[in-house]
Amino acid sequence: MTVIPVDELRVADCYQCGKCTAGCPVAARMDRMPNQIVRLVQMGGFEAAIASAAMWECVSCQTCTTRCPKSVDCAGVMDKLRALSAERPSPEQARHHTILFQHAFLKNIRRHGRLNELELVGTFKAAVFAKNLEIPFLFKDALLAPRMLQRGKLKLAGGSVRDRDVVGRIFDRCLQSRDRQGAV
Amino acid sequence: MSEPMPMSFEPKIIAFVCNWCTYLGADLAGTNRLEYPPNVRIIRLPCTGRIDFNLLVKAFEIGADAVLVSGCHPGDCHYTAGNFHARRRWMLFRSLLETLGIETERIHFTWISAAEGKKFQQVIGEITATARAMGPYAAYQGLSQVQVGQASTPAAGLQTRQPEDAQ
Amino acid sequence: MELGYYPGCALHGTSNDYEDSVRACLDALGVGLKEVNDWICCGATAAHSINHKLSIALPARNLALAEREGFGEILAPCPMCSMELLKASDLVKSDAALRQEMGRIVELDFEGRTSVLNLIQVFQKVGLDTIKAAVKSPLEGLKAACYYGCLLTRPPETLRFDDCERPSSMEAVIAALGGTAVEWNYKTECCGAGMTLANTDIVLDLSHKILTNAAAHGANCVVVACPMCHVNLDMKQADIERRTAVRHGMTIYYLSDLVGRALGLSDHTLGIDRHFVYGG
Amino acid sequence: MARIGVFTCWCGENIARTVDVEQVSAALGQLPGVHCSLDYKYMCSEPGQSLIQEKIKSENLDAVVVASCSPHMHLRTFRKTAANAGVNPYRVEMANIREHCSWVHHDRATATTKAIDLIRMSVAKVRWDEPLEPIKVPVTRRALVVGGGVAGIQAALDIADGGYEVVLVEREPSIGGKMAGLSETFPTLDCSQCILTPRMVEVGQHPRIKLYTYSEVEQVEGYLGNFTITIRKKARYVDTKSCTGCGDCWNACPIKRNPSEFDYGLGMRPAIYIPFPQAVPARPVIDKETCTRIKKGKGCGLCEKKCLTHSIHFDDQDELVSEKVGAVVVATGFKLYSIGQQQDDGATTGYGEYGYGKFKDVVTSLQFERLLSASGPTGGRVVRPSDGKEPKNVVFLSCVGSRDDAKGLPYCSKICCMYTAKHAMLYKHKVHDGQAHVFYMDIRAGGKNYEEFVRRAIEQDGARYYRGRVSRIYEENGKLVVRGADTLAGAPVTIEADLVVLAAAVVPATGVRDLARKLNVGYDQYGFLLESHPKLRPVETSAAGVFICGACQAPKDIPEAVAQASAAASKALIMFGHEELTREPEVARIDEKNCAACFTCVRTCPYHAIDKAELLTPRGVFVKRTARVNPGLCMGCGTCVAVCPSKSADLAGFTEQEIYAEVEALV
Repeated sequence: MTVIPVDELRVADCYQCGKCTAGCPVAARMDRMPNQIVRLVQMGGFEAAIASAAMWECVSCQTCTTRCPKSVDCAGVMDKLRALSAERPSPEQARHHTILFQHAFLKNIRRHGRLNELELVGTFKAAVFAKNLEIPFLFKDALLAPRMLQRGKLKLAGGSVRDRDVVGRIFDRCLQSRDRQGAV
Repeated sequence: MSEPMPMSFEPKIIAFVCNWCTYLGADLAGTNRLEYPPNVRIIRLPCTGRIDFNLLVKAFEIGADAVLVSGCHPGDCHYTAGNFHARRRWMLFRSLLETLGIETERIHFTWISAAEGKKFQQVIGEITATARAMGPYAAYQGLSQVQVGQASTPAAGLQTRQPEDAQ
Repeated sequence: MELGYYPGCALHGTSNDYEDSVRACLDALGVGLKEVNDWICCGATAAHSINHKLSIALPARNLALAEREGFGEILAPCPMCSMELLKASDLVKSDAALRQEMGRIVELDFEGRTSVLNLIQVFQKVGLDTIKAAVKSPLEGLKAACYYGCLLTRPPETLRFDDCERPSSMEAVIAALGGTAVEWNYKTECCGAGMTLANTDIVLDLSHKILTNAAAHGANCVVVACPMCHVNLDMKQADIERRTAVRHGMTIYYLSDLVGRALGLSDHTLGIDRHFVYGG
Repeated sequence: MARIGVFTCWCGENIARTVDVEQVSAALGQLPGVHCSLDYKYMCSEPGQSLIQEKIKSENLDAVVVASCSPHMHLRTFRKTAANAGVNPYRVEMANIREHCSWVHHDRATATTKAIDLIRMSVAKVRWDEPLEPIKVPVTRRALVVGGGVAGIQAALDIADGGYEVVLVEREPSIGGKMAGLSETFPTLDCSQCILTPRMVEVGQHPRIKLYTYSEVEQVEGYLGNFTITIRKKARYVDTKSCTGCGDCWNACPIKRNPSEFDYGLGMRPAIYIPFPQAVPARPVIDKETCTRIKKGKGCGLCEKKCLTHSIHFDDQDELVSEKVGAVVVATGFKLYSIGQQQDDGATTGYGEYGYGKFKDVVTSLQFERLLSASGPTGGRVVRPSDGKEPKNVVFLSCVGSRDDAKGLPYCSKICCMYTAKHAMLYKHKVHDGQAHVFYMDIRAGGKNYEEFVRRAIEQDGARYYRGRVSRIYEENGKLVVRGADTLAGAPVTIEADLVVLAAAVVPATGVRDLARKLNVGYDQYGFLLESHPKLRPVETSAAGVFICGACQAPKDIPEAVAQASAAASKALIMFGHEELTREPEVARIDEKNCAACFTCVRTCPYHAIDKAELLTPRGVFVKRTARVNPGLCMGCGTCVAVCPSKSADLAGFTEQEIYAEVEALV
């Protein structure tokens, strides 16, 4: 059974008042409410929690954590769940835009040390297309790009770090515990 | 009286406890049948604030290997502040005891409430273990005899810890 | 006054207008910025979503670099960056073992001596009275809705900045510039932040609400101190219109834009003319 | 040489199973001074006790050691036993060979050895035990009651009706407390004032109650049975004796618009005012902060001109009066946690997200009581403070500040669930087409007819209960947008409300900590006063002769507060039932000839029981200065003994001699 370290998130203290759900800007879009996710984790129902798509809707705005009367780090729980599922992407989650984006993002900074946005957009859209064959999505921001270029807001070659290899090494050291380096 | 020296060393521990928290904590340990080493002898005082630290010196004189001072938790003192007075005086007293050559590591301070039978059990367990590890407190053993003008032989010192001695 | 400067990826990319604005107006205030040499990305949401250790290591590397260059304080105009930097700095300060581990991982030992400032804090350091005195053209007629979003104040125990429920530090700056700040309700609501590309619909809905509320309370512009907020509120207005059939036409300023303007700098210098919604 | 008897108890099998009691009593028989050493199955039983008494007589013993259970269990018992047989009860010691020995060890040999050690210690001590006599202190049969809320009123009336004088001190201009401001009371919905005001009038007219309103306890001296209380009568600027309460003055006052304390700022009052029509005493007071005449020292004075009885004196000053009492009842009550503002203790400001103090139509539960009350600023019409419109949707939030470690207090305020149900109900009764919404975490309705009452609010008056907290409240075009959650349905809930009522947490009244310090009464981290035993001594405190009742001890509803008040009163009455009081004689004493008069003990004594005094010859010639213990005040903690550099202080029952003997017994 999956176990994620949740002590420092104080999940055990949750008494289900629902203030996290009440304040969540995207709760309405979630298949399970934040308080329900915390409850699942509290009772060890990690599988069910990861199976939910709630964490992919979460915008990490920290409102839940900030207002929690028991100082439960609800946003932290969402992070943990994302991290966990990132380690073993199920087909559905692999197709999830957010995770595709985040992997593309990390790949990108791993390569350059800093973000190369144009390349990010490219890789990300390609990934989404490959996984989901969403043609419209592919061109969603296509209209945006030229206007960005014309405003000098897109650099075709992003600046990158001189000592670039160090970034790669940092990544390896952090991920070595995990066998999911492929993911990034 | 002429007992052979025992193989295993059993430390003698004297506990000065307050009547309202730690003594009741020890009672609770009893009611809950929480077993702990039999080395401790409890002296009941109204409050740890009552403890004159010469008492500790005395305890070592008569052959104690470790001493426990335990009262109510901060803020819970039956007499509002006695436990703090004890703590504060202990700070001043420590150095004095050290100059007296007393190994202050042999003196333990804790706070045990009337509800903490379990904690009492643990504390006594730990203190006994440390005392065993530290070995007999030769430096002060049998001093009392010396004062009453007797020869202080190691045996005399050790005998104070022999059960038969009582009879 | 000279400060260390951690621009972060956004300011070197899409939000280069923010960087120009920050540099220009701080220069005008006599605050020199020295870029942290060879800084790397802070990892943003992606890192702490996917690997906890990485989410500490990336900012830790930057803290180490800054410390090596002897910066006591660094400005991170992007709240995401400053939050990540602060979080990492708190962690390594409180946990020596972790600090050593991080030293090993990022190949640079450090104490965590460098403290991190956001843009508003820099203005506060300069002093609002000083700024007030330096104002050349007061911002009359400006009705600003100050928008803090999430990461300027949340999580409070990490940011330790302003009141996370009723923040007022930007309003104070606006007042110093002779403008007025409107009372409104979405100061600290989220705009969708990192979801800009991944989950565009969320962003459009949330940003739409924010712009609507600002307008409803009589604001003629929204002031931000965050590149992501700016992207979502400014760049996405066309998409919002396409999705909701509401045209907001709301100008979105960086706080530094307005300070710069009041100090008499041109829109071009401040990069304001590069905003998507630009009424001049 | 003492003649000691040692009595070892088997406690059935409890001791005998692990301790060889015969061996023990045999061993102790050997000790010098021990004239008889016996063991018996049950020492505490009737035959056991008479066995002790027989031996005391036959062996003519003058000291007794009982080796059995904890002294907390039976020391009293055996002291009585010995006393009845002519042994001074304070020459009885117990060795705890059950809780501290037979129950915690299994090896019979070691347990037996330890038992012997423990009893030897007691024998060594009892040898030195001095005969002691209980201390007798005279008692002033007169009580002070602090706080004139429903609890204070009840306590005062009970004691007075019991035949003793009562001094009732109330900080506000009138008695009545929080209850006087309530609309109707759960679960019966009888009108709060209708049931309280008659009691208030009784207090005002009672021949044995001396009422000090607009006054505070300044200083407390003395001890159990003999307190001297200094009371500060704050300048009222009105002579309550000559004043008839006609009202000409407050009608004349031009400074009309000051927020009324009684209406929690929802209503206005003049600078000279009575808090509410049924006030007791029905006499006005001048608020010196707002009265122009008092502020400037000249001008206005319209009230003075209008007053036919010349009862208004602008030069009035605070006055200190002193009262002697034997017992004190503290009934200082509660106040609400101040939402979104600094608390008394400087703690959390809490709940910026609810916009209290920013949005006029977000009110506290006590403010809502005033909106519901027939005597309230709106005459009982429920309206929005902002625009006077009738609210059609009212949202009630429970647990605002309660059960919230992060922003408020971890404890449950206990009364909110009930009064919130009442609010929802009363609102529905007044606004028939209105809808009440309640956000709650749990409904705590333990109490006679309480659960039924809550159900009525839901089933008959259609209050909508959502199980969840609210995250944020903000104003949007005249409505209050309430963002909450329904955790049972598993969905966020947004309600556009016209009025929001916050059930703020119950916290102790301002200044209670200072009062507690004056009285040597303990208090917890929140400022609630500490009872000396949560179950068996619920209204007594660590300070002898000081009793507590009502919400100053913990959040409480009216029935509980009243019951506790009567309990406190009865404790005072029990004291007054005696000519003099006896106290345990185990108190400190000073060897006054030896005392170096450094007065360290005076400074360290937690009960201020040691005074600086002068040692005089029988002829009254000054010999030297010395510390002197007041046995009436001393609680016997012994701190003075430990701090005394000249070893002049000692503690009866635990003397240096006795304790050292105990230790030395372990050689």
